[in-house]
Amino acid sequence: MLRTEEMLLNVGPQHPSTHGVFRLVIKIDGEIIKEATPVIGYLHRGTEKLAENLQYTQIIPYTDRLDYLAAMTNNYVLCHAVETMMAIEVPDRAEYLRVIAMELGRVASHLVWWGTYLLDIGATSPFLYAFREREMIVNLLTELSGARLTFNYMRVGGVKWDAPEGWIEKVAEFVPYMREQLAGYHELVTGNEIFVNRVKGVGIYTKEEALQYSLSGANLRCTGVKWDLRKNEPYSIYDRFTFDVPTREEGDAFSRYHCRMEEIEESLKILEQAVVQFPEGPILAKVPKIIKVPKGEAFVRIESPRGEIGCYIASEGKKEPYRLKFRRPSFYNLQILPKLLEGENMANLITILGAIDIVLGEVDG
Amino acid sequence: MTGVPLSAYLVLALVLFCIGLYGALTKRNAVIVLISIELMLNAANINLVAFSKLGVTPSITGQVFSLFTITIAAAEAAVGLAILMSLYRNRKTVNVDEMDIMKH
Amino acid sequence: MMENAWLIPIFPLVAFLVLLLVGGRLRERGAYIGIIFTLASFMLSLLTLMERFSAPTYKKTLEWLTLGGTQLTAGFEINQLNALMLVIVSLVSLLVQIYSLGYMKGEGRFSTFYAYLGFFTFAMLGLVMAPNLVQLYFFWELVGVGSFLLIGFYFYKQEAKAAAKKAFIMTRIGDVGLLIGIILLFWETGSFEYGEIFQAVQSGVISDGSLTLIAILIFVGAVGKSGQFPLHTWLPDAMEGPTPVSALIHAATMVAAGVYLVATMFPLFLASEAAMQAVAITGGFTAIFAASIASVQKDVKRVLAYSTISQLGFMMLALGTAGYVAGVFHLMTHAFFKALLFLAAGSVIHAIHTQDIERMGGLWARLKWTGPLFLVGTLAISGFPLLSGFFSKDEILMAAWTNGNYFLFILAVITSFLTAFYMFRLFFMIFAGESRRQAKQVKESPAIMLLPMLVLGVLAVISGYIQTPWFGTFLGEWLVEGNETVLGAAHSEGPAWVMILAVSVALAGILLAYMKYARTKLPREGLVKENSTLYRVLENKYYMDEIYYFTIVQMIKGISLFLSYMERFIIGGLISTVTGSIEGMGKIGSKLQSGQVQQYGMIAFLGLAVLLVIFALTGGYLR
Amino acid sequence: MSVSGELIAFFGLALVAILGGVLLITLTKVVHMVIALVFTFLSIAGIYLLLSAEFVAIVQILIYSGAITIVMLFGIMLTKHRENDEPAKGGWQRFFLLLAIAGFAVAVYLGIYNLDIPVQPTALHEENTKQIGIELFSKYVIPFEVMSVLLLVALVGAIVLAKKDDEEGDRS
Amino acid sequence: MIKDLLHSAPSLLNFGIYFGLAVLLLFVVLGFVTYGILSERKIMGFMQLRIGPNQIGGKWGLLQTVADVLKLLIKEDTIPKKADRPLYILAPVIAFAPAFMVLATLPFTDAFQFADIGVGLLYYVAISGISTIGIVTAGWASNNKYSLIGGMRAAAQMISYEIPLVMSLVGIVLLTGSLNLNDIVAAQEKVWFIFLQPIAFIIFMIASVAELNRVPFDLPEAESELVAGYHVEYSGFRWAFFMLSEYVYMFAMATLTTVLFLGGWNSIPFLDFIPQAIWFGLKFSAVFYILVWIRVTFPRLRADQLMEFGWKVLLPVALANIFLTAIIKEIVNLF
Amino acid sequence: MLGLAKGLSYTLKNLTRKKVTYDYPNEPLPLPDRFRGIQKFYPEKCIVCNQCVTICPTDCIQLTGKKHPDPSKKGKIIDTYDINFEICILCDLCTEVCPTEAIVMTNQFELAEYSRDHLFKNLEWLDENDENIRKVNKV
Repeated sequence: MLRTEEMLLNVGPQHPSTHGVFRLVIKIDGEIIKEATPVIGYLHRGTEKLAENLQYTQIIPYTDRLDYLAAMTNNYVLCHAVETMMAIEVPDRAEYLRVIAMELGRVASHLVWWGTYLLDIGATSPFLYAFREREMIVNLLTELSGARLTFNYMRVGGVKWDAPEGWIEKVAEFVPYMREQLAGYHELVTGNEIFVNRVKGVGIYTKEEALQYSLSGANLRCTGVKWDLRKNEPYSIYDRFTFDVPTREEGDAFSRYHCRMEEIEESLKILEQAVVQFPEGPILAKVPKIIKVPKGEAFVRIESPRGEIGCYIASEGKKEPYRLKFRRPSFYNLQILPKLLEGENMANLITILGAIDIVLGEVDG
Repeated sequence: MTGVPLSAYLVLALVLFCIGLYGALTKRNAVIVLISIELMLNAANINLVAFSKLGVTPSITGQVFSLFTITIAAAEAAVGLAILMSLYRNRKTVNVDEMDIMKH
Repeated sequence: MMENAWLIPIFPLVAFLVLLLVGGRLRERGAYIGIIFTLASFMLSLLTLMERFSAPTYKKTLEWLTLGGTQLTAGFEINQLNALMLVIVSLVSLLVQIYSLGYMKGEGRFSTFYAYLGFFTFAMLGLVMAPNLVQLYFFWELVGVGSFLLIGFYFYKQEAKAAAKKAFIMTRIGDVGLLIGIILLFWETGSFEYGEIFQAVQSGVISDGSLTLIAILIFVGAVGKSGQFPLHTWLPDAMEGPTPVSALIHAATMVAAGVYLVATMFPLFLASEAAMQAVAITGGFTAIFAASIASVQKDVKRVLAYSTISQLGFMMLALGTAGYVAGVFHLMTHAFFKALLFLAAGSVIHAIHTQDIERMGGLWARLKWTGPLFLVGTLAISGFPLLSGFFSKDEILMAAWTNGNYFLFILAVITSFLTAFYMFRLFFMIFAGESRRQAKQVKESPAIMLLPMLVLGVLAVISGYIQTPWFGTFLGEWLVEGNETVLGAAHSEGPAWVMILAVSVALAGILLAYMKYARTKLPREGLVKENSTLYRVLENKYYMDEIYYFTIVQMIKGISLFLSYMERFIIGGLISTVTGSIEGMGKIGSKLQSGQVQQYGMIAFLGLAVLLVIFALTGGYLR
Repeated sequence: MSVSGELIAFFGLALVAILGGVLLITLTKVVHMVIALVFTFLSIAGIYLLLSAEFVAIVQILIYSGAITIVMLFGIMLTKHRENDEPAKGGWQRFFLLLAIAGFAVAVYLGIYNLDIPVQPTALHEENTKQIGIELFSKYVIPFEVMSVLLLVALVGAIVLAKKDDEEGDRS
Repeated sequence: MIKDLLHSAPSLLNFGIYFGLAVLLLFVVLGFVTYGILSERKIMGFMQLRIGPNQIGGKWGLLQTVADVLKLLIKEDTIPKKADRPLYILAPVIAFAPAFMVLATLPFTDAFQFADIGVGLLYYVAISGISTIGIVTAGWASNNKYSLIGGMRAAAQMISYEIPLVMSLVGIVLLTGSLNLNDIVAAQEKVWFIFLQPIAFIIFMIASVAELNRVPFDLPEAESELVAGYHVEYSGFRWAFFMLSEYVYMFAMATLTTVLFLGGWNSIPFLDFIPQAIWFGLKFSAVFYILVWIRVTFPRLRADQLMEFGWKVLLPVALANIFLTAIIKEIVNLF
Repeated sequence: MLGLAKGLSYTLKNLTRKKVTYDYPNEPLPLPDRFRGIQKFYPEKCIVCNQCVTICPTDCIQLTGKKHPDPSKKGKIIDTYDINFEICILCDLCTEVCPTEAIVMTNQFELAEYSRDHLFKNLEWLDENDENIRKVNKV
């Protein structure tokens, strides 16, 4: 293309494709991006600071709002951290409920990513198809927890509600249905030449770069690193299920796409097994009414749909944590963006940004 | 058939030609100079087409030649603009009065 | 088949083009393309030769340019000489290409090498088939280009680069002579066609003086290409090229082009006694001159190179003494055994990675195939009885004797002796005695390299039998068929002792070499003391390069220096005065130039408007 | 000369054409000038229609408004510069130029003034395109081919000119 | 009827009739645009498992577009302070006027056509090119970086795809021997050109979608990249003008496709008792439906891929089609 | 081209499928029993224990109690009870801690108002809001 003067372009904070209030200042020369500077913080709510003045139970609804597409995982990581420090044994039934909820959340989160990513690329329909299935998951989780997005479902030592009657059966029915729809998605999108042309070979990084930038989740696995905390450091009851960790070698946007789509299938496998193994029993361990975490500190990490989410608690033995810190995967995943964008075509900006799969609530914390 | 006389077309062409000439010789912006030249070519084209119908021996030849002129105009625009772009890159200006490398 | 003979050079050309286009992708497989096309070329040549035995000369031309009354043509001709040459060239080229498969293994620019070989073969075949001088000259130069590329194949080596340049420039000097000769010939006869030229020569249209001049000029071209004294220095240097290239270019083809040229133009030379004399003397001198150098050289390829020069001198000598058949015959046999020697030398080099014969020795046991083959070649070149070299050399000696030029005859005999001596010196240094080097890793070359050598070895033995005093002079009769009056007898009859002399001289040379280098009975430096003046002179090749440097190069430098001062002070001063004044005037004028097109346009238009108004007012078109 | 539809159309179109030209000279913003000239080009196409040259008219629109103007606008937008274009030349220079143009116009006008060529009936409007096509591919086939070569050369030249500097820029 | 009017002397009556017909066409087109948009939304809704508009105008949302238009008309007309005011105002008009001008030559039935000019096909192409100026002007005048990029992209895209569009039609012109749309329709009385020129049809469909700036070629207004492209600053009725011109072009392009490839008003054999207008309507609707269908399904191309596709794929294929057609025509002529 | 054709056939298949959207304003959304909508408050059950105020993560509940009018009864009764729905996140913790289930969740989720002031709900409003209360909490 012809070259023009360098031009400064503000993408966002109000732009349809930044999925939230994310601002990207890019310097473009013609259609080529010379430099990209992400500006974040528009959605900063100070969760970690707020938590220092809240009891542990009160923090749980706040975690819902970090990664609002997979709130169950966030709930879990906090509870898991507290349970680790207090050495609480969580009942089996509660763990199964947690896992089912988290995996449903993972599927829902990937569905939203799939729909919005295709929307970014210009296809309108996938968004609606994805939301059709997500709606079913959301309904399931609403029946379980009472909210569509901000579940506030888990408690230290267990979960808030037991599964309602017939719920487990509904989940069992959902799994084959979702498989069928997934095949339809592949039919609609995966083989589409326009789509493949747009994402293949775009936004490539190597295994080493991915590790250096501390990427996690599908963003890491797309470079061929077989790293999934559910397998590598099994927490909860994940060691009771057989499932795969899908990886790809290319490290481009298309490989990330494939990883996520296959992760949906793996989650469905876990759901299938969890529904069969679902035990009877209590849903809450014996936990004091006012939770006081013993003095000390702990860091736990689990696999969220977007990568490794970690929770660090430093406690002085009071009702409130002395310091609470979340390792938010979207925030770390976003760091590689300026590097990926440099020298790229303008039109690839959205493709690359979308493939990283950020949630601004989590980035800004 | 009482139509518009030939001289009317010729006068129109003359006026447009003069305007184009004035523009080409006084405007500073190279794009405008270029487009003024296009206007002059157009004026000449009017003459060609007018004579093709109202000339001494009417024939289609005038129209054919006006087509040639238009083709040349298109080529001129493309090349002219390309020169302009490369000049602009080197000298950061599109003003013709600053384009005097030939002087040195 | 002869009407399709034009395909013969086309095959290598196609190979060249194909390799040029897709060679990078084919890599080593590119060689097979070259080989297959050359094989096709060879088969066709063979068929053509077969047919030529029974059919008359075939000639086909197309006119491509008419200049005034002259028509330039392009085409091809198949006569006895070039039918034979076609087979020799394509055969040697084919064998060399097969050989190179092994020799060049691991070379990065494999396909490039084969492309160059194809190109060279194309040029050489084209040269041979040319029916007129223009075409001949065209291919002559292409051959030069091909050899330039091949010699300089290892262009990253400083010596190779220099050698390629040297070869190109030296041969160019000769080419200029040839070009002038051709032009003069055209001037005199009005034609480039061989036939017409020979007719004109025989009808005596051309004066003797200019005929001699033309013949000598053409011979200068041959001197350049064939590495005759004094333009021989490029040939030893050209050994920087890959050994197969040496075998192809410097044994069988390119250097033979000069001989071929003289042979083709033989009727022209015959018409001028002086030219014949010049050819013969140059040849004779070169033969002994080069042979003496070869006796002391230590680089195996250089020895062979000087040997080639010497043998070419032999051929020239034969031609110059009216031994047309002898010259061509020796050209053929020499092509085979010299190619064999080069390939065998290459095989040795390949085995022990050095070219210095002082560091070789005792290889006989290790190189089970190369050794005997090398011996065959050595025997052949030395004129050992019943091998091809014996017959052809004998023919030359006969020719010289019959011609009555006894001085040249003696030169030739001495050269024969020297040839036998230095060749066996080489042979014994390499194969006899003790290993002067840790020869553990010495390995016989692969079969792909041995096979071409074997073919050549067989040919070196048997090819002489087509022209022997005993079994008939088939070659000679066939060559001169239809042209007996011009080309002379099919076989020179001479006294029997000539042959005996030749054999005994050769045997003496072998014996001497055996004593000195194999048995070490005689001191090695017996013949010529290692630190004697003569040795040094010989070792430094009679200081030819230095002579050239001090005479020609320095002279040119001097002249250039003088001219450059002339240029700088006299002409330069003149010019700067002129330019200065113009510049001064221009500076005044440039004040008017603003560099702005619009202003120019405005002024021009103002002028037009004024003119138009004046024209209108004075009633131009208004009436 | 009675007032006919053709005459009205002519005057209307001529007015727009000249107006566009005048705007080209008087406006200050470069983009405005180009847009003004679009109208001139369009009305010239109309004039062609009046002269029963419908193919030329369509080509005029296609090339001038559709291609050249867009290319010019591209040129303006790709080269950042002052939006306004104040005249370059000094007052006296422009005065002389105006004088010369006026002289030129008068001189030519005098030539045109009494030009009286009898109008002959023509068949130009019938299958105009076909006529042009026949003429173009029989009588003028060589100029036509030359023209195609010219266009190709212009194309290649334009691309080379517009691209060359990139490499230089990379080197420096 | 209309043809006679066109060739009769200018009189006030004739002018009146002509004007009346023009207004009629305007309303037909506006009616189409109104219900075209509605049907597009409905089809898209159905394909996406939604119902689409269903609030205003009964269950089918028949008055939805009317309401939208009314809302746009009474919306505040904002002009950015830094915009180039005269051009900002002029741009929608330049973009919009040619959209209606092209309708003049399109033959809907053999009686209902306004101007039967000899170069009808070229006329369409030429006039539609003027819209590009409007779009570039709009992009520039808005003084917004997104709209400038959108405008430039639009211009590049529309110029680039105009070439394969025209080239694909040369085959038809070769077969018909005329640029006149009536002649082209008449030539399809027996066989539609979609069967004789399938390659040209595919190229034409692709290029026309690109000319219409619709998915998958909607880069000039790609909302996920350029927010809304060249009309990002426009609102109210000026924005409506752009939308209107876009849909009028869609109407015109669907008509042109019908005329060029689907035999216009020609009926299929044995069904010629059905009126021409209905045949035309049916074919037209089919083309329209395909355009919507494509929009629902495909993602968007990238700018450089778009250019590459146009120049490196469509254009050569179109040229090859011309050669093929010419050769076949010559061969057929031989026998 | 095959991929494109597959996509086209997929959308075409969906053209006639059953639609999945709700006809929302005309028909109420089917919501599960546990749905967390705007709270309902039973003033008579409240014992003014202040637990809900303590547990609320956003401090959106304010209450005051007064002496029981019947002096024979001990404890307090509720006087004012306000929830600020500008900041309430409907986390359900208040109902969880309430020992008497005086505050419960409903299925009512339509909170849109024209003024922020209207989002400030007082005791009366919360008392009247008694549609779609969870079955388990139904009195």
